[in-house]
Amino acid sequence: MINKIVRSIAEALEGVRDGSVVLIGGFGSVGQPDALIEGLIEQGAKDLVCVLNNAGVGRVGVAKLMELGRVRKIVCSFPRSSDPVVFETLYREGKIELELVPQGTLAERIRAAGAGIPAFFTATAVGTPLAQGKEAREFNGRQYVMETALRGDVALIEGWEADRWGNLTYRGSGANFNPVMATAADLVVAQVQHIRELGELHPHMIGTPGVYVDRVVQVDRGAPWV
Amino acid sequence: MINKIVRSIAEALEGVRDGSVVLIGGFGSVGQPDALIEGLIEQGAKDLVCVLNNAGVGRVGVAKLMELGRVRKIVCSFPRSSDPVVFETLYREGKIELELVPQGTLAERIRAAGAGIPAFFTATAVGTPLAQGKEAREFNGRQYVMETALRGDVALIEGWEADRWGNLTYRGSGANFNPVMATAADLVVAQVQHIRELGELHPHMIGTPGVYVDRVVQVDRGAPWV
Amino acid sequence: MKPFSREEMARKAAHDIPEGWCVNLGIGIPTLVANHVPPEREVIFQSENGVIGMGPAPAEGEEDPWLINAGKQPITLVKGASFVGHADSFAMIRGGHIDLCVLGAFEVAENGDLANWATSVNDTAPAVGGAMDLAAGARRLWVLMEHTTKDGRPKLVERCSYPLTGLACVTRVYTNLAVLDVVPGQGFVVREMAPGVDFDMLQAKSGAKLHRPS
Amino acid sequence: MKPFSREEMARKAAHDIPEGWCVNLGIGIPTLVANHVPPEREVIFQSENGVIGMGPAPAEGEEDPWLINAGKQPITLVKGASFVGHADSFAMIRGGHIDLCVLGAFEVAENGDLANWATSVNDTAPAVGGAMDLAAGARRLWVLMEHTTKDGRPKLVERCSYPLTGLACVTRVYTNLAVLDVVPGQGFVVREMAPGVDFDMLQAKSGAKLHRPS
Repeated sequence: MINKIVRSIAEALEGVRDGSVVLIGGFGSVGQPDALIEGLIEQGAKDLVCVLNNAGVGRVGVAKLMELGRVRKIVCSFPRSSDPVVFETLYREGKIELELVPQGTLAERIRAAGAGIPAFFTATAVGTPLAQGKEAREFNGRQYVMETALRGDVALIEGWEADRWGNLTYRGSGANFNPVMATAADLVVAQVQHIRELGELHPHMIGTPGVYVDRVVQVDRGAPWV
Repeated sequence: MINKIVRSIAEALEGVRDGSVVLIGGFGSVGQPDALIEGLIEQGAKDLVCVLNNAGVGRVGVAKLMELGRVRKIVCSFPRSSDPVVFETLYREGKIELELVPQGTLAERIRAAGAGIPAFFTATAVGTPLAQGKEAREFNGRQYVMETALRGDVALIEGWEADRWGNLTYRGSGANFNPVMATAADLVVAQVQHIRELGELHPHMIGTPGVYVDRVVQVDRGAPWV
Repeated sequence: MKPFSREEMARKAAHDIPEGWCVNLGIGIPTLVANHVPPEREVIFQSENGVIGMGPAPAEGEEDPWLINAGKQPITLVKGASFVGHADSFAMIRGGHIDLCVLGAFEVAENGDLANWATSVNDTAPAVGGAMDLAAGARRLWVLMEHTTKDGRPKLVERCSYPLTGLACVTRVYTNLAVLDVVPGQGFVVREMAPGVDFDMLQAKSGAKLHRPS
Repeated sequence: MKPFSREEMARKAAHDIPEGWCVNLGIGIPTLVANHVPPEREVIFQSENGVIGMGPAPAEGEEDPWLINAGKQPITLVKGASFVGHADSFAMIRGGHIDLCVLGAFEVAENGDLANWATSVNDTAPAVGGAMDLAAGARRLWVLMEHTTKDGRPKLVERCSYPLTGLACVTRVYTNLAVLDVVPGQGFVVREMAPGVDFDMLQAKSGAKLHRPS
């Protein structure tokens, strides 16, 4: 019997190694796998590369992971927030690397990694500092830059419901980076708010087929929690 | 008030010009926009390039369109069927061009067109006759070929339900090429079996947002019809 | 001189959006545009985080914690709304399926170049979000901004001095002093001026040549 | 000599699939594999047209016209099944998320090259379907085929003479005479032979050097 449901956050994060590239889902607080991020803080892996849209708020979650000196590099589109103090301080002091990627290019680079595409061309960032050093090429009279696949060793994501096959549904705007990140890492770990029996999730409501998911952990409180 | 629902097949196909590249959804008979294909036969456009997975069965639908001499070229992955007599005859006589594309490359080239990606690299077809003449390139020690976006002037697709915004749901395995083709043509026309009030379709059940759809026509009998 | 207020700028832009367009509004002033679309006119508001069909802000206390926009503010849905993930949302944006994007800006050049993400290349922690994707992908890009900086320097310029967001992408600018089109091969063409503003005054506050409508 | 029947070949392959794998079965003989997976072992069958979690064929008269597999035959779903469109289905295939693909073949070379889509470059109306995507994308590729052609020519070869489907992709071959692994740097390694078949007989019917397991 396939059963991807594990009983604890610690079990869900077993084997995450130092130096891992960690994809972290969510946009704002919605769909952000808070319990798994807290678990990663506990777990102890360091020298991490974190790939996510923002660079942490206040001194919790990813910001705390950074403050503890466990993050070598952030790959993100928007390292600002209502309270980006930890990242800004580390960045100013040269203690953290930043790879700034346009949000759509970030999503597409991750999709490419999940879809077996090593590189693709996009018009985004052409003529801007973010295209510097990248291969440029013209197609049908328009300029494009080449972007490469961005893959993780680990993906930490949040879903709304899961079954034992690892099938996931999403709620509201909670999909965001989660389904694409689920396709692009060697170890995909999902926190969800509800576990359902196999067959209870409508085939057309499943946003991430279990094929992509390695471990599922149910948490009593996600953020936001309903 | 946005209202993409038109009253007849003729109205749905108004303006389709000679020489158009026509994307046609469906896989087997499932999700195949039969009524729109019949309508295209009536409508009269010729010198067409048809992009679809198969090349027609028997002497109906796309096979009939070909038999009438209205199709200049077929772009497909599998020009065989239980009864491919029309295509085989025309092909043997040199009266129709064939661009054979691996099924996944076909889907991905159409997706690329819809996502603003002029070209991408894939490992599919490397070392085979279908990679001949294509730009090859190595990434991380593996060989890939470059494939380019494949866009339509028109897309004919089938959904299960629609609302007046053009939002579509799909049923069973009826999605197949339909949602991706909906993103990659100047004029996207959908036949559906059921029209629903705006707000009746669950936001997470909508497989193609109406943003992609130009015209919707309800047909009493699709194929297969339930 | 009676400059347009932010609400008036937003109202003018809203008025110019025809029914049926799919529109992405940047964070800040552009967000106001949604409030001014006439209620009988259906416009579909898209948000980068995968919401298609945003409605007005929820009443206080009625926020759904699972529903936010790209600015991370709580939102509502309208009938007909749907959701996609980030990959599909930006495929929609980059593939040319957004009729209009409205953004703020630091500078707009007469060839339509946009600078709106970094005020210097040495910015501490530069942040770009989805601006470059929208600039490259939206069918039209309108800018809502003050006509000059707080210290009076023009924001309409011959050539942007700040790092670019996108090339030749801006098609119209709504400022507190005027509405201008960016016409390829010509530059800024004045469509409307605020009460008490005349062409010479507007030109004096602009860093690029302005044109009268032909 | 008592060659394996098609059902026996399918049963052997099915027996070798561990629980939890996501498996794509090609049309033809490979389809039989699904019938032989022990009922207590959960294997997820994926079909190129976007079905993840296919069950057994429906009883006659109970076909759902909206549910077919890549071979266009009616299917059922198992609990836990889900649907995607073609773009996502092939992203799954090409991105390495299918644990195993089982295909038929015209020829398999000792380096794992596969030829299974066209018997000559001048084929009338060549058809490839999803075979090249599966060959390039699946984590493992097993072939089920007769050991020789109808007129006795070997289908295990040093180098394929027919147009290739994919390079160095086949990892195991089930024929009516034997089960062989394709080992990188070595070639065909015999794992099992049908009753009454011996190594020399098998070698005589093969176009490439066979190896005994070490």
